[in-house]
Amino acid sequence: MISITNLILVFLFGSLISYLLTKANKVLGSIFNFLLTAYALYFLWNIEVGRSEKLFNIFSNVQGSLTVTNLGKFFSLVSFLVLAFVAFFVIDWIRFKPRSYAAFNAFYLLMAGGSLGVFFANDLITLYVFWEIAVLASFLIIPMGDESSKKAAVTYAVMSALGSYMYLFAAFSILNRYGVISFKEVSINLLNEASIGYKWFVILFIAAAGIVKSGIFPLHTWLRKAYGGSPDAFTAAFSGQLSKLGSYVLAISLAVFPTVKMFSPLYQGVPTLNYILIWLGNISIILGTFMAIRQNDMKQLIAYSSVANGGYILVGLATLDSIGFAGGLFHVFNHAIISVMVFLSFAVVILRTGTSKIDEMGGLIWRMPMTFVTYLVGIISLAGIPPTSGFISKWMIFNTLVRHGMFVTAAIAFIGSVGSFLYVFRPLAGVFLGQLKKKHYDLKEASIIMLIPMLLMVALTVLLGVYPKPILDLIVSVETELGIKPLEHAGTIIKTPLGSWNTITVFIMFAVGFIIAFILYLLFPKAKKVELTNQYTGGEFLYNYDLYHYATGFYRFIERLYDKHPSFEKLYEMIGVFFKSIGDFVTGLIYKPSPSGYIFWISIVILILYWVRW
Amino acid sequence: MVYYISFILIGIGIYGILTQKNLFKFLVSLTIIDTAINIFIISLGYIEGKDVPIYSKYTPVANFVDPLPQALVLTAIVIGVGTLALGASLLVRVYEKYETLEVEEIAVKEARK
Amino acid sequence: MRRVFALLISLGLILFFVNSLSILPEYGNVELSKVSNAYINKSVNGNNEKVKFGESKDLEDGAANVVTSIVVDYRSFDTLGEVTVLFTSALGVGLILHGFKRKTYGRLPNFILRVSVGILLPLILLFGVYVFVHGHLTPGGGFPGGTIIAAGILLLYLSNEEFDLSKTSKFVESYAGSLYIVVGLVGLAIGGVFLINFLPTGVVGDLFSAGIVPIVYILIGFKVGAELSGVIADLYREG
Amino acid sequence: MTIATIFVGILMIISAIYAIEAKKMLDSFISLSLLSLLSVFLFVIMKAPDVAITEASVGAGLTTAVLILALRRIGGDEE
Amino acid sequence: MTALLIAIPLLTAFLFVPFKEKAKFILPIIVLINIVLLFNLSINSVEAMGGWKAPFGIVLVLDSASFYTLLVVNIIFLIISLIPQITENGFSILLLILLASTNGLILTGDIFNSFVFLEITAAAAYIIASLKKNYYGAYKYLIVGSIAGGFYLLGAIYSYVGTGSLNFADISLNLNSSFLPFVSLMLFIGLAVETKILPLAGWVPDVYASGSPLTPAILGTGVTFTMMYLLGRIFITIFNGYFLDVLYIFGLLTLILAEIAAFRQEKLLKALAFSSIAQAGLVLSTISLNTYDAIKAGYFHLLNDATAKIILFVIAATVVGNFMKNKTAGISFSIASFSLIGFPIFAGFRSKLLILQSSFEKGDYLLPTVLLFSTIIEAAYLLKWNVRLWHNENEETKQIPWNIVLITLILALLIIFIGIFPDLYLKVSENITDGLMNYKAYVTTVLGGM
Repeated sequence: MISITNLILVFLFGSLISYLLTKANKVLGSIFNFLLTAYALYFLWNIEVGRSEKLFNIFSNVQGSLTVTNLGKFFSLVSFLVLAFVAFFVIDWIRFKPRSYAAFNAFYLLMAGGSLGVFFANDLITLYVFWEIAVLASFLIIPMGDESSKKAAVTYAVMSALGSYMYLFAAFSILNRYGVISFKEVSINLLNEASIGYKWFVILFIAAAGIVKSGIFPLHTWLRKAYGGSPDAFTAAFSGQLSKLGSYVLAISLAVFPTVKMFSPLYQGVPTLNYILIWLGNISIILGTFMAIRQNDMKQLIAYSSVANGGYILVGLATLDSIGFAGGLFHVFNHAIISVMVFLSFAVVILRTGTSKIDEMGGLIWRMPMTFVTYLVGIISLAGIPPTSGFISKWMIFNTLVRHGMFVTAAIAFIGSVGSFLYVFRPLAGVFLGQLKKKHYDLKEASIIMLIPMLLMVALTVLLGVYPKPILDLIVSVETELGIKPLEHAGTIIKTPLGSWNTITVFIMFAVGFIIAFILYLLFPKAKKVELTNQYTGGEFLYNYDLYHYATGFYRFIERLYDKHPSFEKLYEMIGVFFKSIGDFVTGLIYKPSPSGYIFWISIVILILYWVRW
Repeated sequence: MVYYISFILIGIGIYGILTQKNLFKFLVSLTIIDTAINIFIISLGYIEGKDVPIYSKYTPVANFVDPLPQALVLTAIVIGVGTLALGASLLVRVYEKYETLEVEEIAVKEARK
Repeated sequence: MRRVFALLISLGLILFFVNSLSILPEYGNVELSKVSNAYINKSVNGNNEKVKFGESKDLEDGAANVVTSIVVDYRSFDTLGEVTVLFTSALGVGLILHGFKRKTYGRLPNFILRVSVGILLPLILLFGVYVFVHGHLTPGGGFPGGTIIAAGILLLYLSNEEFDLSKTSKFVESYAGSLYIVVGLVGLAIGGVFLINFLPTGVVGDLFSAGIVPIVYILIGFKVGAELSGVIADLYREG
Repeated sequence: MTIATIFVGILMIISAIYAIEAKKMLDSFISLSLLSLLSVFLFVIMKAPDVAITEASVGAGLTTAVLILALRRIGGDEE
Repeated sequence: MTALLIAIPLLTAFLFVPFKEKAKFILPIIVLINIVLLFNLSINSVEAMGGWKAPFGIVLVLDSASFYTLLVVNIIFLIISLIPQITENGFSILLLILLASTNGLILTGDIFNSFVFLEITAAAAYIIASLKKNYYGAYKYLIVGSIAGGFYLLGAIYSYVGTGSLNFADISLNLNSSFLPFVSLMLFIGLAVETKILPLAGWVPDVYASGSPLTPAILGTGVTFTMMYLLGRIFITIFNGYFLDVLYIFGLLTLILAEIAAFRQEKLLKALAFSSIAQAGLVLSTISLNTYDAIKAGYFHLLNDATAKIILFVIAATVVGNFMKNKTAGISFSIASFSLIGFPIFAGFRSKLLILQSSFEKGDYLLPTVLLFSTIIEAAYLLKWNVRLWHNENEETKQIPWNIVLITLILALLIIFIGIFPDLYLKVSENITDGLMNYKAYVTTVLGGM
């Protein structure tokens, strides 16, 4: 067993090897990537908790170190599950990538190494260092996607910098105030801190990094463009793994720093600060859901859904209740594998059709049934329908909200859940169902290598939906470590004050229902298949099929809801324009066409300094 | 007294740079400021009733004004003329490039480029 | 409007300087600073006797002109820098104007000018040389001397369109400057200090006194003359 | 002496203003040269003959020469 | 012996006037000789020019601050001299003069002498600024530089009147306190133009963005470093912390305004020029906190900034088209810009950490806020340019010379090395700080226990 430090170093230097290997042979390099991430997954599964390693001197008197915690282990397992599966998918996918494939693989490993460090960092600044490595690596990958990704990458980096610098500011202020930065000592100091304002500042600023990364409400706008534009296979890792870094930091700021003990409760044991964060999560749920509904680009659609799911995670974590926190953590896992399923199936579709616009496709179920199955199970889990694992986590979150009497919040979460049916159905109907277009007649199903990770994920989500014990065990260990009352469960039965829940029963019920439906499907006469061109209106033949494609304006009936909706994207654009105009102003102030201007400034500076100062 | 002269001359030079639009005028103003500073420095070394700081038949023993500012001014004058020559040659080139010496016209041509 | 603002700003600056009068000594009542005192009495390195014209000898610095002794001996390093500024700007004028084409007038210079230059030029040059050779005794020195020589050469340029001295002036400039540093380096070799006055200083007031001061001033004179005439040549040069 | 100084000073200020405000460049340069010469006078008053000589040759002579040569190179005074 | 540092390049410059074109071959040799010579000098030595002792004559002071600054500046010159392609014919000789004058500026212990060297530096800078037919920019620089020089001269004279001497150590010991406001204000104006403090740094974008790689590569690194050293020498050692509050405010203003302006620029070189201004402001406000750690952090950042800026400017001015055809150069460029933004494992990260820590230690929360905010803006435009240069479809590309690629790559690797093992640069900045902060030792060294 090598040390974690060495593993991280292997990733960092492995990125160089990966670059050279991929340069020589695309497949070889990707296999290397997969082997490395798979080994890391194996390593993490076996890693013992409590192990600690010295890393480097940040300052002469401050030592950075790594420690394995249950929380970190849970998150890193989820991450590397995603990373390994995506890396396997990439083995075949990369063959179709015309340029900068070598750099893609190299940065992929760099990102993996960075996130490994994030999950095991024992102090604020070490975490920041690895965090920025991961951000940098992901920033470098994003612009390898389509045209819009160039701008998206910069937006992403700027937003991310905003969050991480707030984090850094808080970290330094802690270092300066207490002289320590390791999580344990900081939380002890924070417990004894007298100033409420300072505690607010610290928690909010540290959470800011997580809020940005997981796309929570005021800082979510980068997500649509970045997910929509980045390379297709990478989006899966981006949504499935990288945004979980954000959830990790949120978990740290809320649970590792014991917010419940630090602040007096406002309502039902939840402090005001957590309540605010819960509301941010709520807004994200609503916003993500409703904005997802009207997207025509399928990747951007699921990007908005990521915003909503980030909201669920935050709501779950912020309750700091035994079941709610467990639900949040479980949702981290669920959303990770859902992202992999959904985005990988999209990656296949885009690879084959060359577009990501929903209304340019249709009927792909006839050509790529396995991809369809992956997507279908993915969205079932996303919408939180049993027997998939997605149901369990959402149920746990709802349960907590109801139990705490947060009915508004619960209502919003329900609305979000219902809304998710609406949006996930759009790609389902527009891309996979309906009539196949002529230009797509000779499409092929994804290759075996691509299908393996997708189908394994499908199996995993159903399996864990029925038998969630392994994840629940991990979650219990995390909760024990953080001092939250651990979740009570017995393999397939989850106990809550509102009653218990047996996953096997539910599975059987659904299985029966499914069988009945299947029998009915067999019994009743089948629908007649028509070609897309086989339709006409008013006696005229259609020449522009796309216009009459039913995926065009799929939700036109609710489009009116969105008229003049306020958008933060517009706000941020306005801020950008504002900065540009300030830039113009400042440039005009400094840069003069004539030497007179410069002499003017010299005189003014003298006069101001002299008359103001003396 | 001489202080005021040099201060006013500095003021005039600054005023010239601030208001004039011809590139030559900047050099002229610069020279005025240089001269004014030189006068000011010399005046800081002047002592009433003392003599030129040179040992000679007329002043065999020391009864001199402060010689150091004079030495400094010697240096400053030469530096000033060096800068002026550089400025003049740059100005010739500017004229060749833009065919005008008016700052506004140059700015217009710069912007158009 | 612009003018009014400019006027206000200039007035403010003048006011700033006028305010500084409160800390400055009154005009004409300046005290000799300790440094100047030491320079005048030539007692930087310890010499308590009063300096007398034509009598004191073998002082630490032998120049009768105190300003010269400061410029070329006490603060000789400044002068080296000053020469370098001039050198740089001469070089710069050459570099900037390199390859510049000018429209020629094609007029012959004035007859009177041509004739009078022939008579005046030797006188001007002689005067220039006199000024820098006697720099340590009388007002003047390398800079004005060099400038006077340059003025003579300007006349030469004006009177003769074919005249070109740029090659020669480059060499003079180069070697006079180098020699200045070499003098300093010789000092370093002999006395262990850069630019030390290693020659005997003689009697105050003699032509052959003051050690390296006259030598340096002559070098400066040649250098300045060459540089300035180089500048003039560069600015004047046809085509 | 004071009166002479004031007189010279006023002349200098006038010539400085004229140097800045003159329409023709040549006038400006000549006025500048005059300013330099007047300052030479001040230097002499203030017992600084070295500076006076240098200013006379460098400031008054060379500066003007350089400026006029530059003016000549750009094709004379335009107006 | 110290004087040789100035005399040798100057002598070479004089000797090579008649054959300017050959000067570029001698330049690296001279710089190397200088560096070797530097290592043979003893630290904390004072050399009186012409044998005239401290308050009377001009002295060259070699303490730990000036030693390490000299080392840095000379190495910068060495780097520049190893890429002669960016120097146009005849300009090598100017680099020799610039080398002599920056060495003099660093070594000198006399305020008027520093004015003279300032003017030499400025004169050489005006000429270098006129490269690529940027005559108007150079002309504007000349006007503003001369006025600033005039104010510096006035400051020197005022301190002479207030002290009776021109020696730095003597001034710091004997300057009448009523003179302080005037002297510091005038010297500040003189130096602010050269150190690129904002309202007075309008010449920078014109000059740096002329398209010539040499101009920003040498003015933005070597000369800026020298000026920053001089600023520290004057305001920290000599005025002993007086006036630093003003510098602090100006530094912050410069930082934030210049970053905003850089964000707006349409041309890469202009953006980099503004970024250079902003970094100067950051360094200025950091060192004006006037604690040991802060000054150390400030000079450490200045070193990192210089390293990164050489790469950025040289590559930005030589590479046409996109980086895909010049991958190595592109990688160096990206590394340098990441270092400027302050991503971990790059050197800039270290300096930002140090700056943050030192300013928090001082109890100053404003500088970190402004720093982090401006870093966001900086990240925005630098990353935008990186993406644009890597991923555009521009076909018009030309190969750049191998030595530029090699040197920038070595510097880029150095950035990473410093990011991981910062001791090398830290030692330099610590020594500079030691020299600057130790005001008593400076005075006794120079005046010999007077």
